[in-house]
Amino acid sequence: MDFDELYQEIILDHSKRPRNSGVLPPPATRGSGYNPACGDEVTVFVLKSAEGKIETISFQAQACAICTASTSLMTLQVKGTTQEQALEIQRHFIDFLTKDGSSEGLGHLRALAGVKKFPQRLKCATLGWHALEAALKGDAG
Amino acid sequence: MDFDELYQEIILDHSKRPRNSGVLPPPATRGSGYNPACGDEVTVFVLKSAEGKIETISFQAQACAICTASTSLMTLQVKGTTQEQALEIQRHFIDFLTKDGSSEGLGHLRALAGVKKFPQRLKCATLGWHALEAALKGDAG
Amino acid sequence: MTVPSLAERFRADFPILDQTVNGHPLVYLDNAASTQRPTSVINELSRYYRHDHANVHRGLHALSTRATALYENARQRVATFLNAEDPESIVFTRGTTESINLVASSWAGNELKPGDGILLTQMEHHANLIPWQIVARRVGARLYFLTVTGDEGEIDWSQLDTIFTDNPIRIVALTHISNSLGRINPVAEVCRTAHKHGAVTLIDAAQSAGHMPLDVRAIDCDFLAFSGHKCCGPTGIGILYGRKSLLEKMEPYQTGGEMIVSVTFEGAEWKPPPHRFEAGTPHIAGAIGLATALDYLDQVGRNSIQENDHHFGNIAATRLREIPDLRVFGPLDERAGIVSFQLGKIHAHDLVAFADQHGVALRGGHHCNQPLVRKLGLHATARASFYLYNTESELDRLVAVLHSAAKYFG
Amino acid sequence: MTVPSLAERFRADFPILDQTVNGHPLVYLDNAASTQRPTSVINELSRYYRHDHANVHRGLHALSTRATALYENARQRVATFLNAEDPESIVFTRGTTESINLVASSWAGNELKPGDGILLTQMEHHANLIPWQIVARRVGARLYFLTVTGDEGEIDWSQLDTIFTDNPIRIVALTHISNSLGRINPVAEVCRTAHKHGAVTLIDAAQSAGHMPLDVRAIDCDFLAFSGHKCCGPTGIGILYGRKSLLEKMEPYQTGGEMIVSVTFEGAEWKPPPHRFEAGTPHIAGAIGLATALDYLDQVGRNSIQENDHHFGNIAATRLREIPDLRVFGPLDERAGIVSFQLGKIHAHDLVAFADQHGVALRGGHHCNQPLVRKLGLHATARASFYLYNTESELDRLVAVLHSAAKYFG
Ligand SMILES: Cc1ncc(COP(=O)(O)O)c(C=O)c1O
Ligand SMILES: Cc1ncc(COP(=O)(O)O)c(C=O)c1O
Repeated sequence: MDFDELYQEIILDHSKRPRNSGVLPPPATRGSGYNPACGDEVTVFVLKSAEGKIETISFQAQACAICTASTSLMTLQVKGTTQEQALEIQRHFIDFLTKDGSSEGLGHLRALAGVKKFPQRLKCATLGWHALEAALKGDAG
Repeated sequence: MDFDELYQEIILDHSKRPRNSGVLPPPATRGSGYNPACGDEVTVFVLKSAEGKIETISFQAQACAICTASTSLMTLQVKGTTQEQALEIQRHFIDFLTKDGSSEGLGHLRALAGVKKFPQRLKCATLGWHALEAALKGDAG
Repeated sequence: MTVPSLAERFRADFPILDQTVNGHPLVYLDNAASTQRPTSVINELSRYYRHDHANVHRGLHALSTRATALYENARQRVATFLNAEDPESIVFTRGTTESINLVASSWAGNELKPGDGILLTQMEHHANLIPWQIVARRVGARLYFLTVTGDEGEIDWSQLDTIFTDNPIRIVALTHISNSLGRINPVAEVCRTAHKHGAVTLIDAAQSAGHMPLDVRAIDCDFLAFSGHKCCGPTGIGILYGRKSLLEKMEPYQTGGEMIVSVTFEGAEWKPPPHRFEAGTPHIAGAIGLATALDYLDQVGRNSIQENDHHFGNIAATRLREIPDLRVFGPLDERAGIVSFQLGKIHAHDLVAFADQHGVALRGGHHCNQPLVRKLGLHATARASFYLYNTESELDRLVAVLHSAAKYFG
Repeated sequence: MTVPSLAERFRADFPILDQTVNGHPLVYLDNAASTQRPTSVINELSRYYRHDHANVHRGLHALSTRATALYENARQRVATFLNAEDPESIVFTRGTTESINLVASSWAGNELKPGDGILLTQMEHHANLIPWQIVARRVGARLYFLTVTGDEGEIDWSQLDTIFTDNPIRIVALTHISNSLGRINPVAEVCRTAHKHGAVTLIDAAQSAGHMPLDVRAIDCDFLAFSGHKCCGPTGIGILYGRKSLLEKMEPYQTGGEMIVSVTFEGAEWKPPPHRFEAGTPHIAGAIGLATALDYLDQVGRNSIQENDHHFGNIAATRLREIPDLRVFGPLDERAGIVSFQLGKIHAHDLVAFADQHGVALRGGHHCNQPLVRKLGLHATARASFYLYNTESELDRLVAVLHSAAKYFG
């Protein structure tokens, strides 16, 4: 059933118990994503190490299961990478969902493959990733 | 054929050779009617006698056959009447066309009966009559 | 409780309902967003295009005369539907949104002075909020809001008179039925109070026009707006009713063909209402289809539809409240057939997607009531809305699907 | 001269043409006012309402997802039809009139300063004249007109560059094909000159969109407007194409649901184009029906339609000129399928009524070109306009009816 493909165990799990949930104070930078269709909102907080790697990352979401799980999985995937690497993963993940790109190297993020059959949920699956980009490029706050 | 009922001989005659065509200078009063749907325009000029009767009446029209003929016939019908009488004829004529009112006393104006079957021409048939009312109530000019 | 089911008699008139979605018979409970159309409306659109279409007003040939008569008869039909005195008080628009924009622009934009007040409620749809924000900013007017309190969405109407006494309110614009709370507002009383204080009134009847008898003379409002697509009619057509004495003083909204008496290269002179407000070729088929929809509603009986709505609204709210952890919004009784709710911690998106998977069409989101939903401490709610063709067994399926969802996401 | 007749192959697609009017087979020559619709469009409207209707955008259930996909695919279809780079440059409106009002209000209303110039031609439809008069008065801008001379309605394009040099023209808005003269304007050249002087361009494509290939990149215009009902589509739907960089800087036109990112009781933040300009529930069925109409036009072939138009326009003008005392307006050749004329002293009303009596549908009046018709020294003209389904024998019947009319009223 398509639906269970969308809401896989791991998605339900991450939506109920999001990893890296919470707020980071400055000097962490923050970035937000907003979906006007439903009022969903995600804020991502990033703290980089001296070498420019993502040392700590967290997020807060008022969002659906797909969005919450995608953001939660995202934090696990990009932690410890550089800004360039993180944005490369973002691009790779979005290509995977929208252009039938390869899932190689996406790890647990593959669980979001079901979104391909529910294009109206694409915004949900990528909202946190846009917030990540904003946080990486953003101001402390 | 309905159409020949609309364009009766007398209508065609009055449209080609309108009676009382022309302009009256002040102190004659004038009134105009305008049909935005087609750009038609009629101006009626009225000069009253000392006793308040319509002594002289004339009109100018840029208008279709129905409108021109109706106005031409109107000038013949109201000449020599008082303002009250003329407006009574106007009401009577409009009732005849719109409410199936009696044609008694309308004389040649009966020839416009065909308009009842062509409601889209009602404005044409009554334009000159509205100009008459404006002229009776109007200023010299 | 034993209302004779309208669905039994009328459901078959709606061909779209006879389909399966994701392997289940469709249960369409998104009627507050848009209703479906009976066969008579669909067929009338086809008939019109197959037999009578031409441009209206300027034409003297047979098709144009027919199209014009159908279009103007539709206007008369709407006037009768609203018990308006005069077809000239009926303006065809695209929908409720355009109707309200028209009034905000052509009435408020010219009439309001700096410091004047516009009174709204906190439960207005964005269509009856943002146009007022815009015009208020433009002319320096101020927005006032009637406060909506609690999950039941109550408004304390007893303060109304005082608000008018204490503030320079020039217009009050409010919804007849709230599209998120299912609450029915006392619009006739509001109009009475407003008029006592010399204020103008606008009723957003988007959710009431297809659902109950509407009488603009009994309500005594100055403006009233609704959308065809929410009352069995075509998309792209809506109504603005306006008191003639007000319409006559208003400037045009859009300009172009069909709304002018005379034009030179330098300027133009306007036609009287309603044509003054209908620039360009109108949605002729939409107006004609709307008239057919109104015929249909009167054939079903607007009193019956209202009873049916109350019945479904009340039992749905009652049965949903019995589901553990389910929070229902809106009044406890006397409600319209609209029920918004929040089930545990399940996000409305997930709930709606789950319901859809079982053939049940719900809406989830802020329902264009973002400030109100925020006030409830939420980002989104789910909403079920009923119409004359819904059945008790469809309500059973809604309840069942909510129980399953609680388990699935729980 | 021996163009293969499109009517032979496609006339049967238009059910409305198969009827008698006043005892004669209908000859529909009022296509410039509104064309007729092929069966495919009529059927698609029914199909949509019978299977896929729901409100768009906010919905996550199956019907809403389907309706949204159809609606947004229609936008893409229009983009392809116009060779626009991006569906986001396509805004759905009610028609040409609303599209031009939108630009006059949201672009000109914010961009123009006192003293700025708006350049039009003297052959513009009221829809492309009055909105500019209104905005010019509001912001203190000034209207300039390209002069139209003679019965042929010529414009001296060689003065164009000088007009731009000598005057602070900020926008030029002109019709692609004149709806009264049948003249085709060199819009690409006008845009090139305008852009050289930093001016913005708007093309009124109401009479060209259904009649010839249209390429907004080749024309290089900033805005282009057309109406669905004039190109085989439903009523109540139209298009505004806008260069994305311009649309992005423009304020909304109407406000309400579907066009905001976020709303509080105090204010709102807009979505990007095109949704910023589509407040409220759109004419969903209209957009979908329009896409079907564009499919149909491409199936017939827009080049073929253009050839067919030229053919009928040219031979009709030639044959009408042979009628004694008949004055034809518009160019001698290279004309669209639109022929306006004056027969002796017969008023257009009488002539159109007479033709209708013989089953021939013409239009009579000022065709929403009142200043131009006045300039010709007339109050009204009669107009015959051809489309892909008209036949040579219908042209014969037009000629015959004009001869009879000359006798009847002579
Ligand atoms: C050249 C031209 N521009 C604009 C319009 C207005 O189009 P609509 O009435 O569909 O808005 C028309 C049609 O009447 C036209 O011929
Ligand atoms: C109460 C209310 N007002 C206004 C609207 C806007 O109607 P439309 O989108 O048809 O313009 C709606 C529908 O969404 C509504 O429910």
